[in-house]
Amino acid sequence: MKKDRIKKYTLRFGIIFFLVIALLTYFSSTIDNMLLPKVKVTMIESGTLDENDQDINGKYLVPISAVVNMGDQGVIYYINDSDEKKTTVSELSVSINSKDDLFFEVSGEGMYSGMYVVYETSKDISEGDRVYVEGDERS
Amino acid sequence: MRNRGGIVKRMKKIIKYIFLILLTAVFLFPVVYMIACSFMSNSQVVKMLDFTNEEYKQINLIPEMFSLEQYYQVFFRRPEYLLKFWNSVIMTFPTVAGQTIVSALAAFAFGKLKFPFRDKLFFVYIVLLILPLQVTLVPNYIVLDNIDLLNNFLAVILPGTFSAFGICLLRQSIKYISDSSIEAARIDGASYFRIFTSIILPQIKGGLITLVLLCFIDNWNIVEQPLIYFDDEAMYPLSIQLSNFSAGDYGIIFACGVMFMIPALLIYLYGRRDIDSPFIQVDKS
Amino acid sequence: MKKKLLKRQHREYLAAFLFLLPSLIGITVFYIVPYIICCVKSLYVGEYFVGFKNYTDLFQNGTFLLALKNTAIFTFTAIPILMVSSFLIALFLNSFKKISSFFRSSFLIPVVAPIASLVCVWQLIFDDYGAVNGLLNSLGLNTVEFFNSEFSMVMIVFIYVWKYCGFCVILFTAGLANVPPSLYESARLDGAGSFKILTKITIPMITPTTFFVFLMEIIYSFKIFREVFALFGNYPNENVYFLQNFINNNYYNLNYPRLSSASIILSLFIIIILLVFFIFERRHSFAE
Amino acid sequence: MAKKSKIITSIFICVFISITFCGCLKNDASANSDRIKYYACSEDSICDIINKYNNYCAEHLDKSYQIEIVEFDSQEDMNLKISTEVMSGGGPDILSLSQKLPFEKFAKNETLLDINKLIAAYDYDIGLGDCSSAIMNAEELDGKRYFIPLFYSPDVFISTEQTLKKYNLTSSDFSFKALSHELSDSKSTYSLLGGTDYCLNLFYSFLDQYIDYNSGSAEFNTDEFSENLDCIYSLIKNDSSDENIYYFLYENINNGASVLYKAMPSFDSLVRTYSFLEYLGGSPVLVNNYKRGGGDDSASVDVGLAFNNNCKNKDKLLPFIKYCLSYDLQKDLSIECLYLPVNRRAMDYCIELTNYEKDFDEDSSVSDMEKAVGSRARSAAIKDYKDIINSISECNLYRFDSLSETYFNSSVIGDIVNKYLKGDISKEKFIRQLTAATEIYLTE
Repeated sequence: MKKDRIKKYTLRFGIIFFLVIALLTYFSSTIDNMLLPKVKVTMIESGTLDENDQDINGKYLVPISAVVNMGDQGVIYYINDSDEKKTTVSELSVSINSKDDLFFEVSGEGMYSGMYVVYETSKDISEGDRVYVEGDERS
Repeated sequence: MRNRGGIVKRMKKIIKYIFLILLTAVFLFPVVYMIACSFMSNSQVVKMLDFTNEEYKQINLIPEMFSLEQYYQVFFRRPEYLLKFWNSVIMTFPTVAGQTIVSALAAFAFGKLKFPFRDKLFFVYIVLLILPLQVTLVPNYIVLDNIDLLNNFLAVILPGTFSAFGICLLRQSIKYISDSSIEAARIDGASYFRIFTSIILPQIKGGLITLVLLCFIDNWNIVEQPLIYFDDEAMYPLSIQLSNFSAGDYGIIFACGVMFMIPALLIYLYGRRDIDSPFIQVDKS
Repeated sequence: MKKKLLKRQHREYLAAFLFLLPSLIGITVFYIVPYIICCVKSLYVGEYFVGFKNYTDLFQNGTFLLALKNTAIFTFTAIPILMVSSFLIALFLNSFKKISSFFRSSFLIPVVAPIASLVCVWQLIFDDYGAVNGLLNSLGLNTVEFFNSEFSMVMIVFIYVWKYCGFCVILFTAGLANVPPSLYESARLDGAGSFKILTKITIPMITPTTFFVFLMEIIYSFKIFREVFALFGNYPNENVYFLQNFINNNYYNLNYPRLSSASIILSLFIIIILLVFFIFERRHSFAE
Repeated sequence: MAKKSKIITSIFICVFISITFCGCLKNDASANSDRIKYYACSEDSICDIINKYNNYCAEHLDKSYQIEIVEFDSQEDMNLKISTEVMSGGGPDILSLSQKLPFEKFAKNETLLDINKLIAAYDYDIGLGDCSSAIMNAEELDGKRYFIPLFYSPDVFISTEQTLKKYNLTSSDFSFKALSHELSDSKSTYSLLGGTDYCLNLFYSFLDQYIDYNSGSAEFNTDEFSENLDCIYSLIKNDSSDENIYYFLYENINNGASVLYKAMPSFDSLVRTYSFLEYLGGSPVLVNNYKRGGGDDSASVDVGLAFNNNCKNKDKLLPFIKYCLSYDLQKDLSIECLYLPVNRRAMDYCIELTNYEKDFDEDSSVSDMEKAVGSRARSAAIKDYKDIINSISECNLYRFDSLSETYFNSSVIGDIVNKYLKGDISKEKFIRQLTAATEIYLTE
């Protein structure tokens, strides 16, 4: 009878609907993180490339892949852990003093040693994006 | 001569059908418009809901760029909405179940059994049913505080279960059941409970489904009680999240609404045949 | 024989009482005791017993009288309109011989839709720059300020009727179906016009349903305030400042004496309406 | 038989209701933790005071006097929780005036604790004597004291004679009406107060003067109001200060780009502004906020306390109030957060503290010219500020900077004012809606 067919379909659709929602909720944080750009970070220290320059404060050694190089200016992305629930990335423009095959020596306003800088990312990131830090060895 | 009468009759029929379609359109339009908006892109919705610019809003059902972006955002990128959806489920399903059982029992007593003060007690029930929420909101907080039920789901479930709404609804449908069948069963020596389960329940299926639907809708859109009785934000149902949408989330308000509507729609579709005839004496089929 | 009859009656009381027990416990704890607490607290200001001073202050309070007036206007316009429109629609639906159940069920959809998203739709339609005003302007009429003039009451009544008409139509259809068709044939035989049939047979026969629909409409006339709060906020303009706005704002003013006395007055307002209708229904069902 | 069973059931129902009734009320009086509580949704100065007080308690008094701070993550949740608990007999014992509650309406309904009664009951001196009597008496309402102001700021702005002369005004006969006539003729672009939300606060303080909360009446329908409304409206309308740039740069005040400037209330910041303006060749002067009928000066409470009447252990509040008004707390906090203390000794201490050796031209040495400018500015500032402070006779409950977030201004007349300032509604409609909303709010 037509009446029972509709009942059967709605019952089945209802069960599927709630199952799908349950699965989505269960995997929601994993899905969410999977869709986020995956980044690798490293901690930077203050230091300088040429040995005889003693004044090292304000100058930091940053791996080459971490700096978007635009002539003598560059841009680095660092993790700001202001909001403990979500790890977000912020942009910082720096001036590049010197370079060797491994590191850049950069100085910029607002940099501090112990900063986590992104040196590899699966998708391109911009200011304030949420990211998923791979192999997160941060404290 | 006859076919001229036929033509006039057919014209009347057509006009009636047009008027019917028009009427249905008026009733369905906002909901259809809401569903249409849920397929629009995020930017279009934000532009639409922004009332600061001066030009008039055109109602366009066709989205500029059909996109499932809103649904994608709601289902995949907002884990907290899904958790809140389950808060709503945890709060609503026990309430609906509880209210149906309690109301069926009480309605049977009010409907068919005679006892002293029956009508006066029923009048008290109706008054308590119609009391608006604000009257008993703060004293209820005191009572719940003393039973220290605050900040757990029972604080919303219990008042919902014992609401008098179901009793009035089911008493109305029980009244249409003929007394003869009950007399016969009582003469055979059946206990009241057996009478209740075997005779009453099957005949008021329509009333029960209507009660389930209305009670579900009422508790699904609940806002005041959780806000006051729960302390931490994680226990709030989705209805509160829907009602105070910060500007940031405007884009997905329609998709969230549609997702929020599906359970109620399912219950309605499931019991559609019975809802249409909640109080019919003659049982269908 | 009398003793056996008594014994049976006694058993019936016991059974009825057992059936009622769960709901009685719940109603007492969550509804009757709070109502009594509210009554007691409305006689106090802080710790001092002041008797009916709260109530006399209330009736000298201009805002309370405004709120009472608005609530009365809303109740005495929205409920009859909903009653008449749903009855007419039910009759209209009944006049169709064969009607697909899609139309009948489409009236119940508004109740199912969630409030928050519908509020957005209403804002889009009724705002000063909404669709309705767009239409009015294209016809040359000046814009109607739905959110700041007497028309806001019209808007709320429309939303109320639009939302709960479906359910009342279902109830009326059920009521109409209970009228035995034999009455219609006999009336049509002695040449009664369709209007006479309507007034003489249909309306008297469905009075029990009418009372139940009236009961439902009062309940929903208080549930509509979720939409009013969502659309107008805590301080709407003076045409739609209802008793529940008054109670809710006193909630934030931490003025519990005034809040509880206003709530008691609101519940008395309801009880009077109910008593009138209860007596009317009782007298009518005897006559039937 | 039937009659008997009727009586039985009715008796049973009454007994049943009364049992649950006393059951619910019995343990209503169970005192939960007997420590005083304060609800906070963000780290405000009251939390600093409470932390300092808790350390003070640890040393001098015993631990049971310490105050417990309950954290909330949003203002709305906190306010809802406060209203529910206060009305059901509990609630936080200490309330801060910066919490978004309608404090001006609490006087009538016994929700707040009358401090005078408490002092008389426990015969405890909380040190009102050595606080500035003008501010303390302004908060007293026919013998009852519900609010304790801790830090306040006079409603004044800083400008220079040169800037005022540019709009041919002088500091002595300055009035916003005259200023608006001048500004509307000169058609020059100007920034009135250096920030758009300062203008909004000015508009709210202008409206506030026409509302009398004690008598519950508002005079918006007088033509005096509508005439002044036009002046203030035109002042704010063609104020061209950029949304997010604050013109506190001293050059802007000196060359008249920004007409007035609201400095932080402490002496130190006032002297600093005075000395910079003096250095740039201006002669700084203090100008009163808009005053209806040009009455004498008024101030507004920056940090204030109110107390819940349901407080279970009222005697523990008195040491806390005494500590808040004590010399060393007022001294530390007013230096830390640039407040103006209520305690007279603390205020004198802040006055001496203001040094005047400023290195204006950053040549890392203070020349005698700079020293002379500094000392001249310091004495002028102290003289002007003291005159204003001693002539204060009225004290508003809410800070000038957060006037747009008070309960009344934001939820009752918030969107009416925004629509009017944006030009969406006409003046008559604005006055009509404003009167209606205020009428409802005051008599509610």
